[in-house]
This record gives sequence, C-alpha cells and structure tokens, in this order.
Amino acid sequence: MIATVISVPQLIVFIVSVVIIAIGGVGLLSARYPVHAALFLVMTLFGVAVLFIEEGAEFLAAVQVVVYAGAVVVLFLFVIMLLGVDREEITSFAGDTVRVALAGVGVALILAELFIVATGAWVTGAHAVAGKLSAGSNIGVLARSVFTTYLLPFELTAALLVIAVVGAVILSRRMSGVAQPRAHESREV
Amino acid sequence: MLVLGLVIGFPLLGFLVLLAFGKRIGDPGAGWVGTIAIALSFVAAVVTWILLLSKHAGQRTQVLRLFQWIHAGGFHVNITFRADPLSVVMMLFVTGVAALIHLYSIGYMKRDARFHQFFVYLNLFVFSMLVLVTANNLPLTFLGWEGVGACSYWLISFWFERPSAASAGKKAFIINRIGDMGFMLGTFLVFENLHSVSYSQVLPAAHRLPAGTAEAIALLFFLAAAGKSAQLPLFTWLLDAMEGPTPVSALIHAATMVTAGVYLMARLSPILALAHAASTTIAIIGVVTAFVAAMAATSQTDIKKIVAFSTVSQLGYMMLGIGTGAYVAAIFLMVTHAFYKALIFLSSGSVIHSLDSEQSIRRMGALAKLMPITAWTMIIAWLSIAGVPPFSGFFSKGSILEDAFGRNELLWVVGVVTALLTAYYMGRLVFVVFYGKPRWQEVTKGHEPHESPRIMTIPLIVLAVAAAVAGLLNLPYSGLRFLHNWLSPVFGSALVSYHLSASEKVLLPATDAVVALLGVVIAWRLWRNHSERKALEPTVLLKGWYLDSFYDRTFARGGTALAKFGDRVVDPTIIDGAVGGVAWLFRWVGGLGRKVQSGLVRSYLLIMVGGIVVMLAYVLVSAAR
Amino acid sequence: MSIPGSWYLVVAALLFGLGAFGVLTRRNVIVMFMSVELMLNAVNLTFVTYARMLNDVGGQVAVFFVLVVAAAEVVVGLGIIVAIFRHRATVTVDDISSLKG
Amino acid sequence: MTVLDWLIALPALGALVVPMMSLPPENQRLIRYFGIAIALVELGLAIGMAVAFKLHTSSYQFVTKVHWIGAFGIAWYLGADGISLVLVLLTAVLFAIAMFTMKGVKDYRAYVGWMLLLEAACMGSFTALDLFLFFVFFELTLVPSYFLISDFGLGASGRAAIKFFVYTFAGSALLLVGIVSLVFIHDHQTGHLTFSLPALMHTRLPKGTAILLFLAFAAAFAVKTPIFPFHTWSPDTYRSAPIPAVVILAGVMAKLGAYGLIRFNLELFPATSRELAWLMLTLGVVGILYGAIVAAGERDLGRMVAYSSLSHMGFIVLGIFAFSTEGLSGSTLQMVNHGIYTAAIFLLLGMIYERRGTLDMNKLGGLQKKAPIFAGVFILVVMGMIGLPGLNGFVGEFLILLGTFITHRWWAVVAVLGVVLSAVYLLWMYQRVFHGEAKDDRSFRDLAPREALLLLPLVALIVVLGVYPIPLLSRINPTTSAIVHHVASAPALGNSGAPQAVASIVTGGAK
Repeated sequence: MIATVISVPQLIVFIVSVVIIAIGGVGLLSARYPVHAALFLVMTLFGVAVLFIEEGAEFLAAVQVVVYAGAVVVLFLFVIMLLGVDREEITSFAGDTVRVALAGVGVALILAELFIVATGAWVTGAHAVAGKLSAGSNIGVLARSVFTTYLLPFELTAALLVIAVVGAVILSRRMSGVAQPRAHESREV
Repeated sequence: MLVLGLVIGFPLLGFLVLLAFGKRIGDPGAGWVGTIAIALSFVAAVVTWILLLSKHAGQRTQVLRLFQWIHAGGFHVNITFRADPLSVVMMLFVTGVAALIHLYSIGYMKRDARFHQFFVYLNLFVFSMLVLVTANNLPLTFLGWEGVGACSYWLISFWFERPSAASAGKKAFIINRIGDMGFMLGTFLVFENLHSVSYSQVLPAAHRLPAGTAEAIALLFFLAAAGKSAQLPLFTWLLDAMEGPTPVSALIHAATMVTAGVYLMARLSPILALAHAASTTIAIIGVVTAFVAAMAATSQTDIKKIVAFSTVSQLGYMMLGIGTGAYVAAIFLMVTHAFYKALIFLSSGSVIHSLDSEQSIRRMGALAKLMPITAWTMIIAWLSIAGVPPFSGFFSKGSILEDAFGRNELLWVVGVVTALLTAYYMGRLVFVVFYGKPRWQEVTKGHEPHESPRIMTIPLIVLAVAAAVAGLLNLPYSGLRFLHNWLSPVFGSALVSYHLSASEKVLLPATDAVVALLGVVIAWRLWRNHSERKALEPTVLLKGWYLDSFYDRTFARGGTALAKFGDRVVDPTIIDGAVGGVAWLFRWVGGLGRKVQSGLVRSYLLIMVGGIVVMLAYVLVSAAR
Repeated sequence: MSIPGSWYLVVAALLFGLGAFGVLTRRNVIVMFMSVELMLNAVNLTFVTYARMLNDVGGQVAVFFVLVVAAAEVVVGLGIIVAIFRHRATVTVDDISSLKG
Repeated sequence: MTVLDWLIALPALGALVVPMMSLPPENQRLIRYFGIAIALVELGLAIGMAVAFKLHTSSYQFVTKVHWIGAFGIAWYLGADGISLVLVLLTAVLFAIAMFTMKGVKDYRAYVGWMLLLEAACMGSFTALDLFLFFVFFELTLVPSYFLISDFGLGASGRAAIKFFVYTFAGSALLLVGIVSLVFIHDHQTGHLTFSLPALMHTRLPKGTAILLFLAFAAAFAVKTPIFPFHTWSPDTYRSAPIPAVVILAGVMAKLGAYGLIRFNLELFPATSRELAWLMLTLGVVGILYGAIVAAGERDLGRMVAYSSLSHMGFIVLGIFAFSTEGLSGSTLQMVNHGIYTAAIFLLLGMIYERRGTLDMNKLGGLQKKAPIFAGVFILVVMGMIGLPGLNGFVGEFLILLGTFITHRWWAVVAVLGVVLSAVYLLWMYQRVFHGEAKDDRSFRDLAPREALLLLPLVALIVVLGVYPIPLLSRINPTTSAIVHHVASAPALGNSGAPQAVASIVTGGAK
C-alpha cells in the first residue's frame, strides 16, 4: 500500500494531525478536570479540521473550527464554570470494573467490525445524487447542492436551531428554591 | 289382577295420607290410619292368594303392567308387578307381620314428639318392600330394594338427636349401598347377555347364560343380598341398627327387609342352579355367618344386640338353605323366623318399654311374674327358635339341616352346633331377663314394672300362636307339605331334593330335638340364678369379633383421612397450584423485564453498544454471504 | 497522489472508539457529552473521506447537517444538565436514576 | 322467525330494555317483575316447542338459516334436535326459577339485565349450528356471569370471578383455533368456505390433525363441564356467586361443556372420538371418584356441592364416550336431572346462608329439629343426588352405567364405586348439618310459603322425572341413536387417508 506514490508533505500533515487527534482523544478521556477535557476536545477538533482540508473540504474545516471549536466548546466551558463543577474528579475505575470491562469489550468489537468495513470496498450501486465533488470549488459545489437538492433539510435545520435555543432558555431558567451545589463532590458510587 | 294393585296401593295411599295430614291426625289417629292401610293390604294379599289358589298349579303367575318406566336404545323397563306363589308368600307374611307391628307401635311410640312421622316412614317401608317382592323386573326390584334401604335409614336415625342413631342410620345405608353396587353390576350382566331385565324373559332363558357369566351374576347378586340380609362381610350395620325404635328392629331388621336378600336369591334360583361354585360359596358363607353370629350372641349384654346377632345367625341358615338348593326350606324358615323373631323383638321391646328404655340385661331380672304375657310369649318364641318340637322352628330349621346334610355333612355339623348355641343364648336371655334376682330397682326408681298395655300384648299373643303353629305349613310328611307344593312350580328344576335313607329321615330330626333340649338345659343350669359369668362372656365375642372396629379403623378413619388429604392438599396445591403456577410464571418473566430498566444511564448505553455490535455483525454476515 | 481513504477511515474508527469508550466509562455527564462530540467528529471524518473517494459532494452535505444537529444537541443537552443540576446539585450520572423501572 | 329466533331475541331485547328503565328506587320491583315475565314467556315458548317437536326423527327441527357474514360463509344458522331441545327446556325452567330468587339488591337493572343477556347467550349456544355463531354465544355467556359474580357475589367474589373468566377464556381460545383451522382445512379440501356444522362434518382429516383438533375442542368444553384436571375454578366460583347466578352456572352452563362434547367432538371427529375414548372415559371416572373423595373432605357446603357436581359431570362424560345409545341417552337425561337437583340444592343452601350467614358445616348442626319441613325437602333432594331409584338421579345414572358397561366394561365397574361414594359424602353432610343437637340456639325459620313455592317445581320435577321420564327419553332417543351410529360408522383414522395437500396446509400455512 505504501508503495503507491504519496506526496511526502501530505503524509507529514496527515501524521501530525493524527497525533494531535490521538493526544486530544486520550487527554479528554483521562482529564481529571472537565476544563482540561474541553481543551483537549478543541485540540482534537483542530486535528480533524486539518484532515478535512487535506481531503478537500475546506469549507467544512472552516465551519468546524469556527462553529464547533469556537462556539460549542465555549458553551461547554461556560456551563462548567456556571455550575462550578470544575472540581477534581476521580477517574479511577475502582467502582464498576465490570461495566468498564464490558465497555472495553464492546468498543473493541465495534472497532474490529469497523476495520473490516474500512478496509473492504463497498459498492452498493446507488448512483450519486448530490453532484460531482470536483466540478468547481468546494464551497461552490457544496452550496449548489445544499440550496438545490437539500433545500428542504436546510430549512428544517433552521427550525431545529430555533427550537433548540428556546428549549435551552426554558430549561435553564432559574426556578425558585434551587438546591445549592454541595460542599464536595460525592464519592463515586 | 287388580287386587295385586290394591296390595301395593294401600300402603302407598296410607303413606300419602299420613304425609299430608299426619300432623293434624295426631297421636293415636295417625297410628290407626297406618295400621288399617297395612291391614287392608293384608286382606288384599289374602284375596290374591285365594285367587291364585283357585288356578291350576301351572298358571299361577299373573302380571300387572302399569306404564313404561325407562326406554333407551335396546333397554326397555316397564312398571309391571308379578303375583306368583313366591311373591304371594312374601306378601302375606310381610303385610301380616307389618300389620301386627303397626298395631304394637301405636302403644310403643305413644307420646313421641314425631309420632305421625314414624308411621309415614313405616307405611313407605311396607310399600317399598311390597314393590320389591312383587316387581317383575330387576330395576323395579332395585327401586323397592333401595326404597327399603332409605326407609331403614330414616327409621334407624328416627331419634336423630342422638348422634349414635344418626351415624348408625348412615352406616346402614352406606353398607347397603355397597351391596347395591353388586345388584347394579349383576343387572348389567344379565342385560348384556339376555338383552332383557324382565323376570318373565330372564328366568326362563337363564339356561342360555354361559357358565362363567352365571357364576359372576350369582356372586354379584349375593353381594347385594349380603349387604341387605347382613351376611358375613357386611353384617355390622345390623348391630348398630338397634339404635332405632324396637318396632323398627322387629319389622325391618327381623321380619322383612333382611329377608329381601334371601327372596332375591330365591327369585334368581334358575341362575343360581347353573352357578354351582357360587351356590357352594353362598352355603359356606351362610353357615359360617350363622356360627360366628351365634357365638357372638352368647356374650352380649344388650338385649337387642343378642336378638340382632340371632337374626344374623338365622339369616345365615337361610343362606345355607339357598346355597344347598333347598329354596322351599329357606322360604319356610324365613316365614317361621319372621313370626318368632318379630315376637322376640316385640316382647323385648315391651320389657324395654316398661323398664323406661333400659336395654342392658344386667339390670333386668325376675320379670316373669310381673309381666306374665310378655314372659310366656317370649318363652314360646325361645322354644320355637331353639327348634324344640312341636314348635315351628323345629320343622323349618330341621328341613334346612336335612338338605344341608344331603349336600355335605360338614355343613350339617356346623349347622347343628349353631342350633345348640341358638338354644343356649336364647335360654340365657330368657333366664337372665325373666328369672333370677330382680336388678331393676335403681332403673325404675322403686315402682314395679307393670305389664304392657293390651294394644302391645295382643300382637304378642297373635305372633306367639303363629310361631307355635307355623310348623304345620310344611310338615315333612308327604301329605302335609303345603308350602312345598305351593312353591315348587316357581322353582321348578332349580329345586334340589336330596334322597335320604329311611334311617336318616328319622335320625336327623331326632338329633335336632335332642340338641335343642340340650341347649335349653344348659342355659337353665348356667343362668338360672346367675346374671353374669365372665368366663362365658369373653370380650372378643362381646365386641362382635372386633369386625366393626376393624371396619371403622380402615374404611371410616382411612376414608376421612384420604378425603381431608384430598381436599386440603391435593386439590388446592397440586391442581390449583398448577393453574396458579402458570400465572406466577407470567409474573416472574415480567419481573425479569423490569430489572433491565435500572435507571442508570450508563447501563442503557452499554445495551446500545451491544445493539450496535449485533447490527454490525449482521451487516457483515449478510454482506459476506 | 493523496493518502488512500482507508487510512482516514481507520483514524475515524479509532476516534469513534475513543469517543465511545469515553461515553461508557466517564461518570461526569459533561465529559460524556464531549466524548459524544468526539464520536460525531469521527463520523464527519468518515463522511468527508467517502465524499472524496466517491467524488460525491453528498458526503460533505451530510457533514454540514451533522454539525447543525450536533450544535442543537449540545445546546439542549447542556440545558438539561443545568436543569438537573438545579435539583440534584450533582452531575454524576449514576445519582440521576429516578426513572428506575 | 322460528321459535328458536324468538327464544334468543326475547331475552336479548329484554336485556337491552332493562337498563333504560331508570325507575325510582321504590318501584325497583317492577324491573324484577319484568325480568320474571320475560323468563316465564321464554318458558312458555320452550314448552310449546317441546310439544311441537316431532318425535321419530333425528334431524334438526325449527331450522333458520340467514346469511350473516357472506364472505366467510358465516350464517345465523339455528336448529334443535332432541338433545338441544331438552337442554333448552332445562335452561328455560332454571332461568324462570333464578329470576324468582333474585332479591336483596338495591338496583335490579344490572342484575336483571345481565341475567337476561345470559339467558339469550345460553339459548343461542344450545341451538347454534354454525360454529362461529356457537363460539360467539359460548363466549357471550362469560361476560354476564363475570359481572354477576363480581358485583353481586358473596365473599371473595372478585377473585373468583376473574379466575373463572380467565380459565374459561383460555379454554375457548383453543376452541377458536380449532374452529378456524377446521374451517380452513375444509375450505381447502372442498373450496367451499363455510362454518356450518352439517357441512363441516364430512371433512376428512389426517390422524395427527384430527387428534389435535379434537383436543382443542375438548379442552374448551372440559374447562366448562368441568372435567377432572380443569375443575379448580368451580369450587371458588360456585361458593362466591349469588344464588341465581350459581343456579345458572351449575345448572345450565356446566351442560354447555357436555353438550359441546356431544355436538362438536362426537359429530365433527367421530373416528378420533373412538380413538381417544379411553382418555375421556378415564378422565370421567377419575373425576367421579376424585370429586366424591374431595367433597367428603370439604367443610364448606357450597364448595362441597361444586365437587359433587364435578363427580356427577364425570358420569355424564362417561355416558357420552361410551358410544352406546343407552349411555348417550342416559347422559343427556342426566344433564337435565343434574341441572334440576343442583339448582334445588343451591336454592336450599341459599336459604341456609340467608338464615345463618354461613355455609360452614361445623357451625351448622341439628337443624332438623328446628325446621323439619326444610330438612324433609333437603333429604329428598339429597336422595335425588345420591340416585335413589324413584327419583330423577337414578334413571340417568343407571342408563349411563348400563351403557358404559356394555361397551367399556371395566370403566363402568370402577364408576359404580361413585354410586357408593356419593352416598357417603352426601349423607355425612346431611348428618353434620341436620342431625344431632343444635350447636347454637339461634332460631332457624322453617320454609316460608314463598320459598316452598319456589322449590315446588324443582321437587316435583325430581320425583316426576324419576318415575316417568318417558316424555324426555322419547325425544332424546332418536338423536342419540343417530349420533352413536354416526360415530360407529365413521371410517377409521389413517395417515394416508387425507390428500397430501391438506398435510401441507397444516404445516406450510400458506394457501
């Protein structure tokens, strides 16, 4: 596989971004403080954005960085700070080793199956609907497809977002008699 | 044959009248209505007898058909009655003795709270008995058979306040019912083989029965007879039946109902003639019952128990007669026995009546002078039952023993020994009750027992005369065998006649007489002035060979335990449990389902992961194929 | 010649695995949320890779919508977390089990 | 509209009208009289029908056939032969009696309404010749009896009602499966989709299917009868149902099961009936002995009568599967007899419950001294139950045992034991309740004229049917001999008999 000619710079970029993603992922898992987890998440997002660019999806990379890393993670941090839950969490798996083991096994199985899928070639014969990727600039093609074939879903996303915002506002409205956060985090059960 | 309808109709009429108006007619009136009804029935019976007598010996069978009773498929049963020599003999002595006992009961049951109800049952009883003896098919006989069983149930438990009387009645009915099982099965076998149940078809065609079936039918019907006529396995109920009023014991448990079994056997003689093995067994059981009952009678203390055992013993003799084919002798003994046994019961009843219902002979004595009529009638009855010549017992028991001797000497020997015992235990009863020292002081609290009123003594006298004279019915000498000539056409070939040598003809009656007198003398010697002799009254005999307690332990207690076990354990837990089990199963499976909803988000996610794994695997597998 | 698509798919699968493991094992709801975001990114990466391999912009359109939905989901999710926090003052997922069957 | 249609329509209309009569409380009696009036008219119709019944034919009479759901060949198809005639008569008599006994209830509308609906359903079940129609009526009987037991019952009636309903319902679920698959096979064989019984009688079935269908039908009727292992619902239900309901439950609906066995099991699966006769006979005999033994151990009068009717129904099942005309006629007659004396005994138990508030034998004693007439009637009914010749119980029982003896000797020999056992537990019960000294000195009022009038018809029937059962027998005999002939002449079961197509239908399932 390596024998096929790959332009070296692309390979370096790929490897670097994979490393960033890996660090970010593992960091997120093992972070004792939620804030660190959020930062590691940003790191991963950035790695993924780089891969998007490599694959010719510049617009998405931009959106990823601006919307995702910018807004979503900031929201996370905002909530963490608001609730004051930024306290040390014991991430040891002392309590429920059984469940962790099961989780491990489950994930391993999924990975195995995905590898098989990833390495196999899948042709289902369904013809392309959205249009050629290479016909013009990425954003142009993407915009043409979104605003023509997928116009209805696009409108729906607008409605979705409105609902989400309204929901969030109602959910987090201050209700009377709210329980104050307890002095220390309860021991992991 | 309308008069036959009258014979049966009068008691039924009496029963209905008393049932409807009994309470209003009140104390003596109801009794008289009952007695007149039976007396009229007796007159009708005599008329029937005369009518039949006028006919030629061959056509002495008249049939009266009323209406169709049951009809299904090939099974036809009509309500038809039959007047033939056998049923006439039965009718005569049943209605005769019953009339006397009705008369006696008016005195005996005076001032009883349910006076009229007593006569309702008595009339119903006589009606059922007459249906039994005059029915022309097996199911109708069965109707009479169960009718008398039910009436004996009601009459035994007449004083139902006493728990012992109530359970005695129930015991009698149930043991009779066991016998009736035999009756039903016998009837089915007869129908299966001869496709009819009417005597006019079955009896003539009896010879067509295969031997094995004839044996089975004979034994099955003997089981029924054993239940009704209290033979060895099933006689314990007769002892408890003494709980009923004495006239009941006299009528039902001495003269009429208990003889039904013997009548049935006589009626089915053509079948019995084919079943040699069955007849022998009947004879053996008969003589063994006679001996066992006589032995037990020797040591009873209750006056009615002695007489009850004596009845069982005499019935044993009759069955001996049936078993040896001497049907006429059996009927002859039945008739004479009805007279003197009814007499014994009634006179002991009058003793009990005057001693304020005291029944133990230990508290009686020296009553001869105070109650002369009762004493003398009892003595006459004692002499005839003992078989002392010239009384009727000598001839009737004699002819039975003669035929037994003809069949098998051993039977004769046991028969004679039992005759000795009979004379002895009746002698003991007479001497202890009527002679020796008076022991009734504390029972009657000082005032002397007086003779019973005339209404009770008249029947005693009449019966005494009958008991003494009945022998003439069938004297063994050729010219005077009236009963034999009268009945032989009914039995025809079934009747077995044994040819005894001249010397035996003389010797046998002589031994009977000697044995009877010997019994009397022994009784006189031992019991003249003793009221208690421990040596001669062992408890094993007193308790009736412990047969009753054995039955009670195994069947009664065992049955109750089984019933209670079935009701409280088997049904609720096993069967209901099975049903409940199914319901519990559904609840348990439901419970399992519930546990999965544990509320922990993480376990839900795990399940999701599991789901993903399975789906992916499925995609891969199906894609790979 | 660019890097073969299957590499990207492998990376995406790994990322997805990490995310899933994170969701299953961490007890803090917010961290679980982040892991879910991780898994979403893995999916987006797969979409983009296939878009390139099959030369079909549909993949990227899908990613576009995934992003929108992810954003909405985070907003509502955090809203719920805040609401729960108001009552139970805890974000440990195991304590919140009142919907026990 | 033949008389059968009226027999069903009249009470059904009554049941519709009654709830609408919202009379003020004081003249609730009017509703009761309305109910009684309908029941009496019903009785008149039934008697008229019996008189007009042609004797020497075994074919169905008063037949009406109106297409109901044409697509599936379901028709409103009614007809009465000897057996259904006799049972319709019994139903009419018992419902009239039950209507009279209804009292002590504030609102009669529900009570009378349910009873009338139950009457319509029972009449329908006995005369339906269309399997679907029969199933509808068969299920319809459950609904009113459930409400009658749970609303007007005594003691733990709620639980008993549910147990009764679910138990019978499970049984009849099997019945539905049986009916549908039979119709399906018949349709495949003859291409003619119909639910009518006479048509379905000629379906040729392979051995395996026939046995399965037979058991499906038999299961539903076994629960209803009840037959031995399926009887545990009956003691609780009979004990806690109100008297009018239990008179119908024990008197009429128990016969539905036995009638079903004759009409459907014998007529639809003659060869299989012969094949499985040993099973049903054994269950019958076990039922006789087991019912009697457990009844002897029972302390509660209501439950004891339930077990005793399990024992008596055992006799009826014996008669049905003896395959002799005597046996089948005996068992049909015994169905009527059992209905009559069970109704009578439950009326008497109701009167005891009214006076003493308990049916526990240990608390009752020495009643004969206080109420001689009551005791007299009681012993007469008990003697009828024991099968004393001259009363109605004997005729049926004798014929059943005779019929069974001829064809299946040894079952009859064991069954005769039941005759003794029934005497044992019934007389023991009578002694514990009536003889001996009274346990408590409370008064026990003797029969009131009203109660005596109520019992009179039943007592009269007990005696008359014992002495002169010919009118009923002459109507039953032609039908039973036809059925016995039908069962005897049916070709034996054989695997090869049916065409292969049928076998594939059953297993394959696709048309």
